[in-house]
Amino acid sequence: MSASPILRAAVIAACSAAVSCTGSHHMLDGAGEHARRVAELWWLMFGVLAVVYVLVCAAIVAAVVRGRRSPADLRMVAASPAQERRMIITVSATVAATAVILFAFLVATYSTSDALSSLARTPADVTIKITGQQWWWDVEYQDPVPSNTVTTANLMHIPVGRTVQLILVSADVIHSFWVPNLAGKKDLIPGHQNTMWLKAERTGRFEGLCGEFCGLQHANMRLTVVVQSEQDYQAWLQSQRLAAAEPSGDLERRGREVFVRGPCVMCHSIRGTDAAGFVAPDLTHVASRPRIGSTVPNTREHLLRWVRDSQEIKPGNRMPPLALSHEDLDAVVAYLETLK
Amino acid sequence: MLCALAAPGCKREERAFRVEPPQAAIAVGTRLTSLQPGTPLPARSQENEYEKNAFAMNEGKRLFQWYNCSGCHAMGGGGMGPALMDDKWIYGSSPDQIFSTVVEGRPNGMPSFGGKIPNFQVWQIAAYVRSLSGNVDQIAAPTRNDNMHVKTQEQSAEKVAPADSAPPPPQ
Amino acid sequence: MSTRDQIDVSVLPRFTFGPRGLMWWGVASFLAIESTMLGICLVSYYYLRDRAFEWPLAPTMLPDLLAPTVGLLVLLISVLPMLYTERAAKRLDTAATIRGHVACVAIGLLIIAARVWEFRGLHVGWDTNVYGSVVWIIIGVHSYHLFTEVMETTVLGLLFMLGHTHPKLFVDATDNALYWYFIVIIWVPCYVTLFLVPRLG
Amino acid sequence: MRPAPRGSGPSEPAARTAEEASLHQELQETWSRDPGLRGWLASNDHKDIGRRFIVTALIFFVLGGLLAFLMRLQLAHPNGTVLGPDLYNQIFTMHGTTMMFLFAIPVMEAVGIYLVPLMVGTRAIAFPRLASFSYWIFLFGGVALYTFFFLNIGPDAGWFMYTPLSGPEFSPGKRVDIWSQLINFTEISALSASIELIVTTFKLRAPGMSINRIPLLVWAMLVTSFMVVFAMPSVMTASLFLTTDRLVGTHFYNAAEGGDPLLWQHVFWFFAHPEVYIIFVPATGFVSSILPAFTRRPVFGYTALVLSLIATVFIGFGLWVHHMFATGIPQLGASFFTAATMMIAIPSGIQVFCWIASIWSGNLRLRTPMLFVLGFLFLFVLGGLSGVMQASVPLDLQVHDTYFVVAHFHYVLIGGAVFPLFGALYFWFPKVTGRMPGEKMGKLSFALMFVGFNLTFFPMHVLGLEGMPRRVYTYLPETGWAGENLLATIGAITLATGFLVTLVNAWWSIRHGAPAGENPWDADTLEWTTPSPPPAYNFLHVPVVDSREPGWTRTSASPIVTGVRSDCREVLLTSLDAEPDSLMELPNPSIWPMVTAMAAGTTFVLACFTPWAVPIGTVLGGIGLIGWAWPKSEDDECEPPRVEDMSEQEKKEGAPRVRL
Repeated sequence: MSASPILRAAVIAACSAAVSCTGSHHMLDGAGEHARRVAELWWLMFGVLAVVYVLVCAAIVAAVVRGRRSPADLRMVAASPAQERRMIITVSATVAATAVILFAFLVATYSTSDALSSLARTPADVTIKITGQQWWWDVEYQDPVPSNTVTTANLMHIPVGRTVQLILVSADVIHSFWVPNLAGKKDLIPGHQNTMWLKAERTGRFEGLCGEFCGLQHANMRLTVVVQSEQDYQAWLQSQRLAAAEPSGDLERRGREVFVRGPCVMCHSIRGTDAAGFVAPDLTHVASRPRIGSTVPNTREHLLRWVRDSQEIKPGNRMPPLALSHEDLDAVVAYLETLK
Repeated sequence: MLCALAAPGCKREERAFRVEPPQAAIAVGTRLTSLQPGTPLPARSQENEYEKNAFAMNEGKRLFQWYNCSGCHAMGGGGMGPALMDDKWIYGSSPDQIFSTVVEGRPNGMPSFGGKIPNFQVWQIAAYVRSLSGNVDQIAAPTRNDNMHVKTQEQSAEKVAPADSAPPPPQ
Repeated sequence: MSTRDQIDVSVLPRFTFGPRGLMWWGVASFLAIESTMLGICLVSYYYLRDRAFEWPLAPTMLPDLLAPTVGLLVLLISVLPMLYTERAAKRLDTAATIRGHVACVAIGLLIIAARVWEFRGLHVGWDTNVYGSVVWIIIGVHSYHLFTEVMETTVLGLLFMLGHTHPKLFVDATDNALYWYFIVIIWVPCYVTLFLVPRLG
Repeated sequence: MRPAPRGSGPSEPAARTAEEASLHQELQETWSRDPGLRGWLASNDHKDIGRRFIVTALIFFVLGGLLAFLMRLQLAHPNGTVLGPDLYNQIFTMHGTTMMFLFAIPVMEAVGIYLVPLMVGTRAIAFPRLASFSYWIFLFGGVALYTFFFLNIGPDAGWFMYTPLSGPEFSPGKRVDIWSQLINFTEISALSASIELIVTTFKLRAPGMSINRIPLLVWAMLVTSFMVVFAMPSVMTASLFLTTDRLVGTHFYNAAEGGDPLLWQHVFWFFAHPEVYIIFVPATGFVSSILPAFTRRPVFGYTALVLSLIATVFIGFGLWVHHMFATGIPQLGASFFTAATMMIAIPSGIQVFCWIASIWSGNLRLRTPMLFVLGFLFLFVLGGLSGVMQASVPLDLQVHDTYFVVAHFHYVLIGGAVFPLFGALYFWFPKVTGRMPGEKMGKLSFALMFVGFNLTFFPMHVLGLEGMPRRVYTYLPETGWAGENLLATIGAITLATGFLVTLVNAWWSIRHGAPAGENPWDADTLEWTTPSPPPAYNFLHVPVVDSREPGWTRTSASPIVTGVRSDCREVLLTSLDAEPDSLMELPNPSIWPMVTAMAAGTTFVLACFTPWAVPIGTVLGGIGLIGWAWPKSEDDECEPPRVEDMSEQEKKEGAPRVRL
């Protein structure tokens, strides 16, 4: 195990260097209680099994070297009874050692599972309902006051150090909620309601992914998790509770008109307007989200491409290509950009 | 036997995500014929290629609910709006007539979806609507959904020959 | 003539009944497969029942009890002519074997008739809800076996009547009896599951 | 190497008495298949069938490999544009389906069909017509699946076909229907093969081959066959439910009507986890057969190895839920399955340690088959250890459905099964073809495969830890996954080259390899005591086995069985402890199994399109089966006489040819 801290540092350094520009998604770089404990279990098992593997390989090599005493000699070899007995003892001992190691792993596993399930017994500070859809995440912050309920898509802000309860349901097929830095997977299954608990231990931006194959765009079903201080989190929540702001410029106003009178309204909703479609992401604060269609970064250029023909970016997704006129397109994009 | 299946097979399963601009254009109403300039579909007004394509009809079925057609027509059995699985077609049963009905709207409650839905999706919905009365390629028609069982699946729908009836006088 | 040790096997029998022969093992393996399949159907039934709030699922009514009970009794009684047939075949008694087959086919047709009656008393379609689906599939799989077995017994009986009286066919007749017993025995848990368990509440 | 003349028949043993020569002539006439195409189609010789089976499965292996190669091309770079999501999903589904159902299981069964009758010392496989049927239905199923794939009707919901994604609402069209029907083809094939192997092992062993003398490969095949018998019905049931859900509107997996998508996962994995052992256990049999020849000693720990195999079966059926830890099953259940999963490492460990001990105490010769065995040890142990990690629920929740798992199961399936299989192909190549495989090309192939394999799959462990999920058709540049993916693609090219070298080697060696003789490796099992390739009748004299290593101990003076007719297809049946028990005539070659397979195939395909397929299929299948089982009309002296012509004593004794 002495090599493992160095190895561990090297692995994490290499990986975080590669992903530092966006959110991280390395499961050993634990930023939540769950992931951290699992990483500890991982390093324990990895250390022991690495030693075991080296020993077994050494035994194979030693056997080959010893076995090649006289390769040209085709005679049968017969081990002496004493030698056979020694081999029986050796093999039995190694099998026993295997059993002991496995038993130790079992104990380690149970104790980790136990520690993790204790999180579920603490009262939740935040409850979020996550609905998996082909191929995006609907994230709903539940609140006793219905008007305080916040709905967002492919984005989840959580406060650091607090217990977050996730209620996981699916609107169509099986998905699996997975933010590697925070915790292991939990499936979203039609007809079942699953619950999981998170406790983030440091702030940062982390990438979530769909862990269960769910059709054409399984690869691009992402979720960004932003872990913030309690204060920042509350500020964010407050801002999300607001309805969409009244657009200021003419272009933006025209954009809203196109949105509300045109095809967008069939599926999307923007609180504070007449748009109340319920089958696609809520766009009330779309400009504050990191990605468009959980695929490309949220820039004006990408937004333009997405609205014009999202199939080019995420083929098979449910948003039809919209042959809007250039003017309408510019206006809609300008309007969406105001929805901070 | 495999050869016999081959020819329609390819088309029946095709999944087209990118559609050409005329089809992607938002459908606009007040047109008495669906023969739109530059539109490859339908070649003849009586034909809708999507009636042979399983994926497109399944999309039509999804959109039928997403766009809340089921709000009035229920699952095809009718409610506030007329039933879609019987032989009565007030405004015509051909694909282009259904297309116009969706896009232009009709008196007595059918709203116009012109300006809201792209052409190709209207054709997908039209294909699905005709599957309710068994008037499409049955092998490609949708089967049951993962929801409450309220009617026979489209693939097993009895074919009902359309008996077009005249539109009722405006009230 | 070579000098090596030899075991002369020409004194051994050229046909044997039961597990001494090949066919018995083939049929037994096949029955193991089919039992597993029906077993998994039954386990699925209990799994689905366990998940449901009420069973049968609303608005389904309980299945009729009379028809399946009569069916079960006829099925159980059918073991007797099959035992008779099996014994006759083991004695290589052609006439009795033919009589046995005729009786078995007759009672088999009776069972099929009872089965049709049972389907009418289920009060549920396979596409009504999952209760209907799993009930239909269990009865369906069993009925398919039943139908196949009656057909097989018919063909065997016809072969005997056509004068195929080789010992091999008598061995086949006893292995066919094994299949028949399987169909009877496996129906008992199916019957209990489908018709009695829902009545337990 | 001296090129031998082409087309030479079975190599003749050096010394053969006149008596033996005439016996050979007579047996050859009795057991050979009829000439011509019809004879070829009708053949029920287990060696013909096994050979066809192996070649067909290898062709599917190449096809599945090409599909994998396309996927590696797509994933070599972020935002790859080689394949779109629709095609990628079809391809990865076809890859998994091909490798599992059209390659791995069939090829293992096929080797069993070829070798088991030879290894137990009998003239033919039990139920030879069923063997023929199992090949044809496998062939039709595989060909039909690929035909539909090329018609853009390839299944696209993953080889695991999770509902409701594979259900009627989310998989429109016939793609999934075709999959679930064609899966049934290969299952029927595997089930038939299992029945043949079980009955052959139980009833057709040569006298003296008692339980403790059964070769380890035969044990492995027996154990595998039992797993098939109890696992395959499970997936047949699951796919029957799926088919009726999709075609006639049942609700097994529809949560809104009381069904449950998890029912699929339980029933599917109850099959699909044992399936891994169905693939792996025969491979252990190959290893245990190859080792004695190249270590010059019997395998160490025969009893321990047999008991490990049996333990694997029992534990193997208690693991399926470890594929479902993320579905939210109760913790107590998860703990049980964790313990069971860890426990299965013990029998595997025992086997590995016994093999290492054999090498240690033996006199090693590093020929190509042995190299594959050594490669297997290195790779399988690594795959097994990463498997132990996944038994741990918290850890599994992280690595589940990531590339870590992809790496793990390729280590245990390619490392643990394909390497031994290639070892076996080299090992038995001289027995099957009568010629030696090229040693240099064999070693080159091994080196390329070993290096390429590790290059391809080792980086996937890291990709998994970095959070790359399985079954994604693309990934973004900012994920940082590009390096390992490119490395994996380069490795895949190397690995493919390694496979190719073996194919070229086989092609060349069949034509130009040195003649092999009976026992070129000086191996220890019975099949090496008959000429290469074995004659249609397998053994001139049915042997009497007097040790566990008949290949080493039998001489021309060893005991034999006489009195089995040479002018009839007669085989000797033995009791469970291998005492001679009775004689039986096996059926002639027949075209009917193929006809029945065609009828069944047509039915399955047709059933996707119309429910009328069920009655039509019943009638067609019934005709096929009646033709298959129709008794010979003319009286035949091979059979016991009609009952009317038998005396009472004959009836009692089973009409022996010679009365005591």
